[in-house]
Amino acid sequence: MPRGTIVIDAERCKGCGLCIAACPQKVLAFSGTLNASGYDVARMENPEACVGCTFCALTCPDIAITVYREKKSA
Amino acid sequence: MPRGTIVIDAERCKGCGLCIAACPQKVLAFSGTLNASGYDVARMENPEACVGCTFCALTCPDIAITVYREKKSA
Amino acid sequence: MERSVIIAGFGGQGVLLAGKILAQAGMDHGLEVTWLPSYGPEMRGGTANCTVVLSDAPVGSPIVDEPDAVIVLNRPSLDKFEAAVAKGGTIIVNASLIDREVERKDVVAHYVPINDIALKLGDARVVNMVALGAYLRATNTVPLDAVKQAMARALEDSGKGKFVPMNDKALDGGYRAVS
Amino acid sequence: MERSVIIAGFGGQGVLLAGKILAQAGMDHGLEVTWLPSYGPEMRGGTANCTVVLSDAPVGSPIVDEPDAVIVLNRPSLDKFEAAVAKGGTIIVNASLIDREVERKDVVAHYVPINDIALKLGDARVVNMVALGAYLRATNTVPLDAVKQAMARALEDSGKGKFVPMNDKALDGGYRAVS
Amino acid sequence: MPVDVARMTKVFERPKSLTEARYTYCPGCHHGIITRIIGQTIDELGIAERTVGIAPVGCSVFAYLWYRCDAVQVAHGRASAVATGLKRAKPELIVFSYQGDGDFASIGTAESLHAANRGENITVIFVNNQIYGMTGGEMAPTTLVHQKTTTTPDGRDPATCGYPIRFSEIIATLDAPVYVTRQALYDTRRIQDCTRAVKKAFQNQVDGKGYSLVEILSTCPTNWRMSPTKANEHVANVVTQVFPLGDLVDRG
Amino acid sequence: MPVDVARMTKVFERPKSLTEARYTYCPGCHHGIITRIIGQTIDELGIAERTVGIAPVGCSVFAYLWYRCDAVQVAHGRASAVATGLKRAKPELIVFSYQGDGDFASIGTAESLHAANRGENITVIFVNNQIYGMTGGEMAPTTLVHQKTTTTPDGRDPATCGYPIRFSEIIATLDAPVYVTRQALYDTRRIQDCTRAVKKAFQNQVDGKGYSLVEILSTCPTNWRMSPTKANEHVANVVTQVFPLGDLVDRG
Amino acid sequence: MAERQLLRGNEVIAEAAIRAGCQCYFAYPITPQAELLEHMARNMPRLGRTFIQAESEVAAINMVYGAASAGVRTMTSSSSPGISLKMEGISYIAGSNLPAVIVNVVRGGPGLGNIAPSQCDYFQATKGGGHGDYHMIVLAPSTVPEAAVLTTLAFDLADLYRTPVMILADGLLGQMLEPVELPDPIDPASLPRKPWATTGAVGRDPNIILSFDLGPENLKRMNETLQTKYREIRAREIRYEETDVADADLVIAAYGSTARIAKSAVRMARAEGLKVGLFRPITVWPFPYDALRAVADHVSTVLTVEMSAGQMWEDVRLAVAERAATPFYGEMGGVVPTPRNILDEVRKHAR
Amino acid sequence: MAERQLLRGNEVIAEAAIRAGCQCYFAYPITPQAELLEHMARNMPRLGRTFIQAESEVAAINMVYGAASAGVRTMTSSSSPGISLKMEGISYIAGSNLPAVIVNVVRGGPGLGNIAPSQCDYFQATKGGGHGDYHMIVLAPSTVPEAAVLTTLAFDLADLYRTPVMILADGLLGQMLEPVELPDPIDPASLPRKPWATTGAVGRDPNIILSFDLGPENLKRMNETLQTKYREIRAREIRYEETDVADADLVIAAYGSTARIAKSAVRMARAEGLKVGLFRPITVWPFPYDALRAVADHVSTVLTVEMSAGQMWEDVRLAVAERAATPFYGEMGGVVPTPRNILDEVRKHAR
Ligand SMILES: Cc1ncc(C[n+]2csc(CCOP(=O)(O)OP(=O)(O)O)c2C)c(N)n1
Ligand SMILES: Cc1ncc(C[n+]2csc(CCOP(=O)(O)OP(=O)(O)O)c2C)c(N)n1
Ligand code: SF4
Ligand code: SF4
Ligand code: SF4
Ligand code: SF4
Ligand code: SF4
Ligand code: SF4
Ligand SMILES: [Mg+2]
Ligand SMILES: [Mg+2]
Repeated sequence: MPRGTIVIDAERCKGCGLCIAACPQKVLAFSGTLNASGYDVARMENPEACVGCTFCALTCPDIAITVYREKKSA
Repeated sequence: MPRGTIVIDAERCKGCGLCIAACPQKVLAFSGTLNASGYDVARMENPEACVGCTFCALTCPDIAITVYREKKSA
Repeated sequence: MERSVIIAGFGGQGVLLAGKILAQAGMDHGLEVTWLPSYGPEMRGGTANCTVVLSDAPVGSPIVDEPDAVIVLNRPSLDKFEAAVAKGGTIIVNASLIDREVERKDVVAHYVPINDIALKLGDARVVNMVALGAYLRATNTVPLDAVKQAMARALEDSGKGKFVPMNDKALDGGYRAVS
Repeated sequence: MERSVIIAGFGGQGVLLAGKILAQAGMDHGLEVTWLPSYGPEMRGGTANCTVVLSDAPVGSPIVDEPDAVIVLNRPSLDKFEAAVAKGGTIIVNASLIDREVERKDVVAHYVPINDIALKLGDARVVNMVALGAYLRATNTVPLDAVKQAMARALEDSGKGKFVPMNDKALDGGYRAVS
Repeated sequence: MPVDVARMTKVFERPKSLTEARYTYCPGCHHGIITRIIGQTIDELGIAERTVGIAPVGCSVFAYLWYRCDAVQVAHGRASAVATGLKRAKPELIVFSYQGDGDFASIGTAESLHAANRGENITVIFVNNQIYGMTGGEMAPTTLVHQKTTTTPDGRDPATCGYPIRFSEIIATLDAPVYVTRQALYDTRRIQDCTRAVKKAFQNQVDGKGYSLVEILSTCPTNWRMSPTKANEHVANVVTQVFPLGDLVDRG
Repeated sequence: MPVDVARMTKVFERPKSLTEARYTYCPGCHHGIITRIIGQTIDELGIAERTVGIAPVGCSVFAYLWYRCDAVQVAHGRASAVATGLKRAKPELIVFSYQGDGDFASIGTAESLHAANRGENITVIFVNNQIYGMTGGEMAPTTLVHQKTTTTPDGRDPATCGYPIRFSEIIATLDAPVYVTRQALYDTRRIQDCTRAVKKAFQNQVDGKGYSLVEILSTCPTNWRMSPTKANEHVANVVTQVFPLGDLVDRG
Repeated sequence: MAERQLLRGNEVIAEAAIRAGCQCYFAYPITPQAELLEHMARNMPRLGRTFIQAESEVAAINMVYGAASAGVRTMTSSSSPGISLKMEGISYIAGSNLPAVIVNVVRGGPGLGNIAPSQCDYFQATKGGGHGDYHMIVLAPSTVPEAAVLTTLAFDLADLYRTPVMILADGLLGQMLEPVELPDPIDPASLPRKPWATTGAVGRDPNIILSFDLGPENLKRMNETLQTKYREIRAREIRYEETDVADADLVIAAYGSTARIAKSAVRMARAEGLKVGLFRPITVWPFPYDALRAVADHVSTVLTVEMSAGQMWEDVRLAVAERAATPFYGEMGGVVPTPRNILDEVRKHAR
Repeated sequence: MAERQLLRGNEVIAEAAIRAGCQCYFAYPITPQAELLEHMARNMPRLGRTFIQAESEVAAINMVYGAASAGVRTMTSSSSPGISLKMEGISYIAGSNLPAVIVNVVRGGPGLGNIAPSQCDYFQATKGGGHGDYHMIVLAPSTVPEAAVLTTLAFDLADLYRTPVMILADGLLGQMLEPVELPDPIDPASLPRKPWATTGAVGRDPNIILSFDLGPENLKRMNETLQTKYREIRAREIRYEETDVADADLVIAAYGSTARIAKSAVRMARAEGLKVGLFRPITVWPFPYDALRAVADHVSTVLTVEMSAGQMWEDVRLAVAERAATPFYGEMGGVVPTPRNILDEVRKHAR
């Protein structure tokens, strides 16, 4: 089970790729599928590597990313 | 014979007194006579003390002063 | 005789350039022309369209209520301009992206798979020339050759001469797609 | 009944203040009044004048073509305003500084050695009140006492209350100087 | 391998002080990050109900759409003057102006400088992307030497167009400002630093301390004709050489 | 004891580049000294026939009357912009602007700063008398803290009006200017220093070097309500504490 | 009953603004309105209100924009060149439906001109010197007491219609002293609330102040709302004064200072037996077209007198539409017509 | 014979200015005139001429003041809000008798408005948006080729009368492409000398450029000189175009882009048998009052069509003076009337 995960709002994503560059775990990549606005949306390519560090979300200009982390006391 | 002298254009003088303060030789003073514009004009009180240093003229805002100096090779 | 066409699509589909090339070709062909862009309220990434008027007399209004033809490269453009076309006018529909038919019966619709043709040629960016080719065949407004020359000059002037052959093929592809 | 007076002189002679005090006295006395300054084209050190109109009806123009009186404290002012005074009007001439007579025969001129009176009182700055006193005696526009009160209030309001007695004497001195 | 987020802790989400409206910014444009940082700051300080934002003319002309707070859209360059009027009228409000480099450092030079000099108790966010984004990529006062723009087609020539202006350094010559800082967003660390700076700039106002200016080196991938990641590198390697990061004034 | 000046050498007289017109300045006002220094400089450099002076609005609005050279009277604050237009149109001309502190550092903030930043090859004489002389003594951007003016009747309160702006320090943050200096005139030595500075500022332009700014701490006996000699002492003892004298930039 | 005081026009406008509840005043010095600024500098701070000497007229009008957005009564003042610099800001204020009062103590123009009285900014004030289809309500006081009354009115109308209101004075009115009873001070807290103002979005949706919409159809709607407001103002707020008009054969049309001078000329003309009257617009925008047209229907001549090359004259001719002769007499450059000058003109045209 | 090129209105104005010998251009970016600025940025430097992107519109107009003083042909351009910021500067240029060309590519207003075509700055352009009794010559091109011709004319008239000349365009004209033959370039050195310019006092008395005189009588004289110049311009420079007016019963009055659209409407109306013509002022200042009055004498209706709330309409009504009906049709906010819209209005009023 990964330590963290993210949810990308595909309709908000503009395919800028900044999250991909920002992720220290190399979790993210372009999906190759276009959203309604015609942008190539980012997605988790290695979800198991995600540590929930929020770097991708801090970087995303369009606030398309929500980040979750494993509950500490679980 | 003084080493220098000055000529004050009384109609240009505004009686500001700056030349009086500037003269290192204390040559100048207010004359007590008003010009056509009503200003108390400066004049040489101790003309013999004038060294022609031009300080008064440098200071005069209204360029009322012309300075002469003894000819060097005379 | 005055002919007018509105070319409409997404911002990146090159509709403004297609209109300019048509206008240039018209002028080279001895016609009076006007080209007028219109931007939607969106800053960027919005829809774009332009109006080209070609005439043998000086053009009055560069804005037209009832264009003789419209070229619609996406669905919103069809929705917006279908009603405007003059009776008996022409609609070039980008069938690759538009999933509905023209409802009006008093116009001539040509369904051209513009994106598919462009992709088959190997360059999605030439959809505008495919569309223009189709329009030329459907309306005969100016000769295809005049448009090819205008296109070649436009690309060369902006340092994109190497794309001329591809766009040439695109014009042909569109032209052939209308029967 | 409308009365008007122009008070004119060098910038430093206090003509504007004299006019204000007259206007204030007029108002206190129940009249309608206006006071209007006029500055020459010079920035500073130039001539100044003001026009005071006193009336028992609302004042129309605060500018007057033919003042009933002028008070001239220097020669240029006499030169400028002599012609303007209404027929039968009054001219108060500062004889201390003005070395000519009034040429018009259809006005009443009073030659008052205003600066001399002021200097005799010990303060050159009160020329304006001397002049005003003379004017009041010559024209009877408002009572001397009303003016004295207005003067006292004006000086007190601007923190110069200690000068009231001197200015009081000046008004009297001017008043007495006109026969 | 779907993860059940319901069993996890949400550690990052859209700030409450922001609306759901989508930005009109281009892909990868830092204007979006800055907006998010401001929203987060308003959340953290709990001041949304007394904040008034000032939207300039520029790519951020629609800024009033992004925040759940009152807002005023103003004339090009005059945001600091409008902020002055607003804040003086209602000192209990928290007033921030959001200004591009053309807005703040060119047409608004006088208003920017004098609001700072009066020490207005406001927060100014100055977005330095070295370009006029909205009008299509003209030279900004901050455009780098030799940078190509539509009005410097051969690159900014200092002989005719002068050099990039360091406006924060100018503001730092004044006695009144309490906090003047230059930040960037080209990597996560800078984003975190910038977030702290923005918060401090708002906190200063809440505490009644006076004028705070946060200059943020931003990107314009569209007019720079660079990919968003390339633009980030450009800020890190080139822009910060001309506009060094860090606090210039901290009288807090 | 009349001296026969005919037998003596004239060592000081009215500069040839000045007309005979009398100044409209108040007694003891330094504007007159500055005018004389400029006239002398024009004489010494022999440039009267190619000089164009720019007169601002302010007590020096009549400046065009004093010089025997072409001149343009311009809108309040815009002298540096007008100088830019003139100089670019005819680079062979020697263009100087003469600007008060209200003109240069308040309403003209943007024009002053950006002309300097472009490194326009002009000479700017910036007369800092800490007051709006012409309009009757309102606060200037350079007015000292606690100084009384008609618009700060209880003295300039930095809490609401900010602090005196040191505009030369602002210009000194820019890369283009070749010469930025602050001078005074309160005694003979300062007058001589200032004369040298003005000459250098003109010489730089003649040599095509670029933008030179001479800020001159001036007096306004009338609105300061001081005698001219008292005003000089005030500059020497008080004003120079806030506005230190000397060269700030010298890239000549 | 208020005390009668002898006060200067500029001071009266300032003091009347304070008494009308003006909470924020922003301006840049310029002659001939210095005393207005000075009065505010002396009095606003001690009332705990805002006085800022702005860095420029551009800054001042934008500070007004900010204070108006926050819902307080606010004012700026200047004279001709300074007013020109406010044109963009005024257009924004109008476009954003903000209430604000702007005082122009007009001086001789164009350019630097001089500091003497003039009426040469009438077009700028009434036709919209700034860009776009906007108008200000423009009130033209003729006497110092009226300046007080119209200043109060200016704030009320600004709030009522959410619009900029200009007080169009001139150097004469600004500089002269006249007895005046100042209005009683209003407690700003007692003024109606402004629910649209940006005072913090507590328990309501955010308020947004703006003057734009990139969509033409939307901006058209915004403009139509403006035009509807202007129609309302035209219907309800036109003010003018008629003197001796009923039996007149020649009517002088004049506003502001010129009108009071013309009043003296009317008196002089009547004394000579000439049937002369005076038509004085108090609101120069909206201009009293209908009222003047009605006058034109029963006179032979409408003589316009202005301190300008003939600006209100255009509105007079629009109103009269050739129903009567419309000669013009104007002075320029700071020259003020005297009653006799006007009388001379009247004699040329009167029967 | 020059080559026919398909060019954008904005570029054509820029290129025509260059060919007319414009040596110095100063401007600040704004939509929808960006291409004008860009064309100048690309081309002026390589000709050894001056292009400066000014720090603001205020700076730009004052740079123009400086360059005009030095005697070179000079221009600035902007769009509505930016033009408002130039009002003080334009008043100075007029007051100082300096030649300069100012281009306004009008957009939707007021305030920030939008970037779509509009004609809502007519009052500002024609009545004097700045302070004082001044006017600009205002040329309103209707087509791109005419924009070229009128740009050349603008420089010539500016020099001839030593006056600011405005080219009043709009977003439509600025953005559209149309075939145009550009005029031949003029060698600036071949232009007549300007003995009044401040080019260095060599062998003559100093030249002084100014717009003020503190003495009212003197400033009055300066104003009278201005007014004399304006009378001359009115007498000699009025330009307009009449289309199908001779037998018309209804005439449309329209200028600029709207006029060319109206021309299409006239054609459509004629096709329906309606006797419709078009009266198009080319100089909107001076306005062709007499010519339009002559038209009004033989038609029943003069229908004004504008992209504004009705600004030129005032001049039309002044000219017509109730000789004919004067209905109005306007669009606002960037909405452009189509030929059909205009035809609909025509049908309402035509017989
Ligand atoms: C008075 C005025 N001048 C010019 C403009 C046009 N304009 C709009 S935004 C802008 C510049 C935008 O650049 P910047 O402030 O750097 O913001 P960015 O778009 O880069 O974020 C300009 C020149 C305007 N709206 N108003
Ligand atoms: C646009 C404009 N605003 C204001 C004024 C009024 N004005 C004339 S000079 C001046 C200030 C003068 O002060 P400064 O520049 O310091 O010069 P000084 O008189 O002190 O030498 C002002 C505000 C004006 N003429 N034009
Ligand atoms: S939360 Fe961290 S690890 Fe997970 S995807 Fe985002 S950046 Fe990568
Ligand atoms: S940073 Fe945001 S917008 Fe950019 S690719 Fe990632 S999710 Fe999409
Ligand atoms: S020249 Fe020197 S010594 Fe002579 S009066 Fe002047 S200052 Fe004094
Ligand atoms: S310095 Fe000049 S003006 Fe002043 S008192 Fe001396 S001579 Fe007169
Ligand atoms: S143009 Fe530049 S600054 Fe504007 S939104 Fe696009 S990337 Fe951002
Ligand atoms: S007012 Fe002051 S600055 Fe102006 S001339 Fe007088 S002393 Fe000099
Ligand atoms: Mg920018
Ligand atoms: Mg000063």
